[in-house]
Amino acid sequence: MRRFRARVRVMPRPSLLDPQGQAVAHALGELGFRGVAAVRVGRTVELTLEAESAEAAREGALAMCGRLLANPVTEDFALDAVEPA
Amino acid sequence: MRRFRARVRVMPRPSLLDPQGQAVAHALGELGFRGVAAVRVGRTVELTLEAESAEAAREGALAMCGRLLANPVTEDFALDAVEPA
Amino acid sequence: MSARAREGDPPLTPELVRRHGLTADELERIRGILGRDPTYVELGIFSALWSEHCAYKHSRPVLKSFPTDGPQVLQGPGENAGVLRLGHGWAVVFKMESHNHPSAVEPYQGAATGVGGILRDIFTMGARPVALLDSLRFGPLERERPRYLMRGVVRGIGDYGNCVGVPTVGGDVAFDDAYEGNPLVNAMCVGLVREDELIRARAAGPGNPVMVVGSRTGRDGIHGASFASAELSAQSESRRPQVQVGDPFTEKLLIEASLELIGSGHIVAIQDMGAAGLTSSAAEMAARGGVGVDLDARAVPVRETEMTPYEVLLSESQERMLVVARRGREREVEAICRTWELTATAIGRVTDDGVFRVRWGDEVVAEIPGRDLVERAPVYAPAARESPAIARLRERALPAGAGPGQDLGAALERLLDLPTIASKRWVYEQYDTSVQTSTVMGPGGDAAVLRVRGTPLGLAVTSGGSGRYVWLDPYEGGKAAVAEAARNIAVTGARPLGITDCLNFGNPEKPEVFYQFREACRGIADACRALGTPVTGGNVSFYNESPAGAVYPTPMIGMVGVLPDVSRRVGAAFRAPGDVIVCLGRVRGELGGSQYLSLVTGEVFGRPPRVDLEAARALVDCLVEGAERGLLASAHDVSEGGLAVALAECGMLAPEPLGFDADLGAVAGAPPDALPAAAVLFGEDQGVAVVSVAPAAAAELAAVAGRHGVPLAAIGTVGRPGGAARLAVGGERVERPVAALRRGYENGLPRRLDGGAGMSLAQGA
Amino acid sequence: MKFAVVRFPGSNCDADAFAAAEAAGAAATYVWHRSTDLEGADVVVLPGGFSYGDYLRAGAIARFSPVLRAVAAHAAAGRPVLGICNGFQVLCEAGLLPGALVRNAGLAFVCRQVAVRVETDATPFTARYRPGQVLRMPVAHGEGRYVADEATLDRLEREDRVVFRYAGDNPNGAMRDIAGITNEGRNVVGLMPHPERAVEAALGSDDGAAVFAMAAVAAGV
Ligand SMILES: Nc1ncnc2c1ncn2[C@@H]1O[C@H](COP(=O)(O)OP(=O)(O)O)[C@@H](O)[C@H]1O
Ligand SMILES: [Mg+2]
Repeated sequence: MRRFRARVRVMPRPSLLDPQGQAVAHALGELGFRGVAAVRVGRTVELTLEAESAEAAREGALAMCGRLLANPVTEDFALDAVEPA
Repeated sequence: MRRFRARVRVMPRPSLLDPQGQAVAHALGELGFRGVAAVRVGRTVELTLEAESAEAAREGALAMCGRLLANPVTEDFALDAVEPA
Repeated sequence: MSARAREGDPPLTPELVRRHGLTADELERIRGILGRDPTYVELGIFSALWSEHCAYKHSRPVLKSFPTDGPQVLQGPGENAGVLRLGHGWAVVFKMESHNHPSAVEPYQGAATGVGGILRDIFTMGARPVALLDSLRFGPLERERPRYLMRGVVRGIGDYGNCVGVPTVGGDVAFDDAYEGNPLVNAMCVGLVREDELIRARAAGPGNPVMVVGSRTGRDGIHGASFASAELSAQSESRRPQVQVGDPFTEKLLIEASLELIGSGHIVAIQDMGAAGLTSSAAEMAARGGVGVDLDARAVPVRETEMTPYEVLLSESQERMLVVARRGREREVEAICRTWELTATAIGRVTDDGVFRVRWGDEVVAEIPGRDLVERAPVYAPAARESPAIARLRERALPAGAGPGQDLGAALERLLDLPTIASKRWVYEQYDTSVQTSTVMGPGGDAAVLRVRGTPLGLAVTSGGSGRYVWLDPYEGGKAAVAEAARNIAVTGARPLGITDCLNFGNPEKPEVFYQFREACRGIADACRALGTPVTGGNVSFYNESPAGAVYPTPMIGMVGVLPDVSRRVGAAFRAPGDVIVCLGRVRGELGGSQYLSLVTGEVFGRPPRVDLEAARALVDCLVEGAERGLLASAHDVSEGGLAVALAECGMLAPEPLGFDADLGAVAGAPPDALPAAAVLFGEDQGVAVVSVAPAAAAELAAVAGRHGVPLAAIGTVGRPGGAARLAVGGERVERPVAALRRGYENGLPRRLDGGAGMSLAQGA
Repeated sequence: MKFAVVRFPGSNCDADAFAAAEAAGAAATYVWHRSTDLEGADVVVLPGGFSYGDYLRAGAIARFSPVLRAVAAHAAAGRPVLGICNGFQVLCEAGLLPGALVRNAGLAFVCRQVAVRVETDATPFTARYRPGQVLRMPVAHGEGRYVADEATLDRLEREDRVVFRYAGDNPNGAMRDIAGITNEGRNVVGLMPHPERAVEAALGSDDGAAVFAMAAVAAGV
């Protein structure tokens, strides 16, 4: 068994209003940042996994997204990285 | 001016308690996932920026992290990607 | 066996001693107790327990002057919380505490963990927490930092209280330059317990196991107690302890598990691990019980790797409890904890040698006579001297006629928009105020009222205090804080029972600060005596200073009261058109230190309102009897903003705002001695309430007031929904649609706080 | 008539729901989330609170509790299930009701009395109300904005499955002002407002009491 770190990104569906993203965009404007066209805020879940291989860790992480980490009604997910930890 | 998409990852400092990560780790265990050693939950902020260059976009995003996107007392941030949008 | 230094421990140098917040004299005292040099671990232990926060080095003698007795007192100061008898077999358990410094550094977590800590003080007594209150002070909202702090603090309090399911039903918020560098975050918790189910945190029974319950221990907040006992400065940035993160979910489980443990009979004592963590909880529990403890710090479940005994002993990780179980009942304790999905771990035993002994596996790392550790902490009697500059400000004359040709209507509008006076709806709508279904009167008026299920009783609760008055005149200000709390309780119809306090001051080693502290406490003590409300406990928070100076001396008073019949409670809002508006108490038009005065002059000066304690007591009695007889349709006391603001609030607070017509000539006095109009409208007299009564009840109320010797004047009538608020005094007239007043009052906070910069994503935006 | 009030770690309106059921003349029992036995209850209530701290997403973790299998079976048998606030969130996460509840549009927790219109009386929990009747009840939530795709929303409306709607003040930005919905079988109802906090005039409203007074309609079987 080896240790891996898997990084999952869960974002609100683009079709869904993201009031938090809007609030951040607005606040950035007030702070004087120019050129902020849009902001979306989602979640990052960093998993430390024991697995036989990177492939197994990746599969595990994807299964966790499907079951728990993302809500299929409102969110999309992506597995950004699987690295030895 | 061109458009870029910058992705910022903000995570709770490793030494701080992360009750959210703990709860997720516990839940994954109960769901029968084996080998989950640790979970940490943070944020992803996806910025769509107008900038002269990727370098300028990157600098802008980093400045935003320092001012607003991350809490310097409790969080670390990383800029994961800056791509043409 | 004697404690020995561990490999890698830093040597005992003067620098190390200083970094622990201990003086050379204190080190000598420690050597005297131990008969040798302390080990590094022992130095850490003394540092924590002898910090101002734990040992009350500078405040103990002063606090001794508080009245603490009364027939209603079941538990005075000295336990985790005070306890007063309510009747019908029930008792109320309550306490207030500060989390100012952690909140200045990290407002969200600082405030959240403050709530967590005060909750634990209540349920360790066997009481179920039924209400939270929060008293907050920030710099002006025109600036970004105070806005950021306020958003974070309110969200932190809300998220914690909402999650554990305890309604936050009251509090107060005020703003002033003096708090810009050092905000105040004081939280109060109120619980209910059957009198015969009270438990006290006293270790007993040599051989009984000591167990830790709840979260694992990390490196959070090491040295938090000594951090709380130093001024905030640029250096405190670097010395600042690791931020403590609250976990309200675990706290909720701890509440349930602790109450079940207490009810089970398997434990003899339980104490929360607050400031200075395992060290202070174990040492205090042992000292109270007159026993020793023998602990193995290595048995404590940890969250981080390679923690040292020093760190384990001083960690302030949240959501942990220390339990003394009955011998042989470890399994039962573990089982109860397990049903609540918590762990319980035995880490040592109670002993009969009176020694506070800590092991790390086979090594003994600390061995201190327990009683000396807690009771031989140094006590100081600092010098006290009034600041001449403040004395001059107090004596400075007010502008003649109370200010040059003001537009009084515009002044009323501006007062209602001041964040200190404006509606606090922005705050309390972020708090769950109705969970537990006992909130009979929530926030928005004066005190909140809860019902006590299964009895006819009502429980009234309030917290607050004016730092300005105390700054200008500490003795009068101290009296005023208690008198205002008592009025807030009494206008609901409840009888004040007792107080807890949170005394927020600057550095007591400065004579000007210690003077404020001593005099304010004298005022509090006198007022409590006169009002029959003993002090049952509280908290001292010194060193509330920033590079810009000390905060206003701000003793916050948390008071509880009881209504024999909750259905007789009285609200602040006018009820019915045609009701007679009555002013109770003598109006003196006191503008010194008032909001109006600083509005028109930009300064804080003058003599703050004086409190006639006998009159204050009479007013309380009169209000209580008026409510008992069912005479009062509404009652609201005068505080910031004076009579005009109080009347406007009575109109605006009705579900559908009600206009009114009031002529204050009757309370202004007759010419040539008549008070100036501005003084009558906006003076912050400490002893006045505005009530409304059905016309048929007016005569009986007058008789009641007469019997209590309370001056009474009928000043007007309640108008129609959406009508005009009309005020007349002398030749002056103010008239505004009550709906317009309400818009301004409701907008004061949102227009400054909603949207824009100063948000924090870390606090979920 | 017997109610089972499910308690998850972090539930905090369990006692309030229990009291409301008893006040309506029913018997009530608590069921711990690890249990799979509903003890013969006629009605199941998933109460409000913060199950598992609402960490990750409200209701996301609780929906995997063992008791949910029994609740799903109860629902599949056409028997009444009521999810209040966090309970509604759990039912959506579990797929027993469509859609999801996300962060309030105002980004802050909100607690206040709101007006809620009863849209249909064809559920066991609204049988005692008239459609169009407006009730006063408190809301108290941070993640109460009901969302679903347009097709789902249209279908809910078409099938008369929107049970409650905010009347005027929409406190969380819910799509189409939706405050509560029911499933196809009309026996599972979820709502964000708290009827159990509005069962006595002393608490500011007793408009919610009839939700628990389901006598005859009851078991629905
Ligand atoms: N921080 C707070 N948390 C909860 N309720 C608050 C807070 N601040 C003010 N309130 C409520 O708003 C109302 C008005 O507060 P305040 O003006 O301080 O009243 P008073 O002058 O009677 O003490 C009270 O009901 C109070 O409990
Ligand atoms: Mg008041």
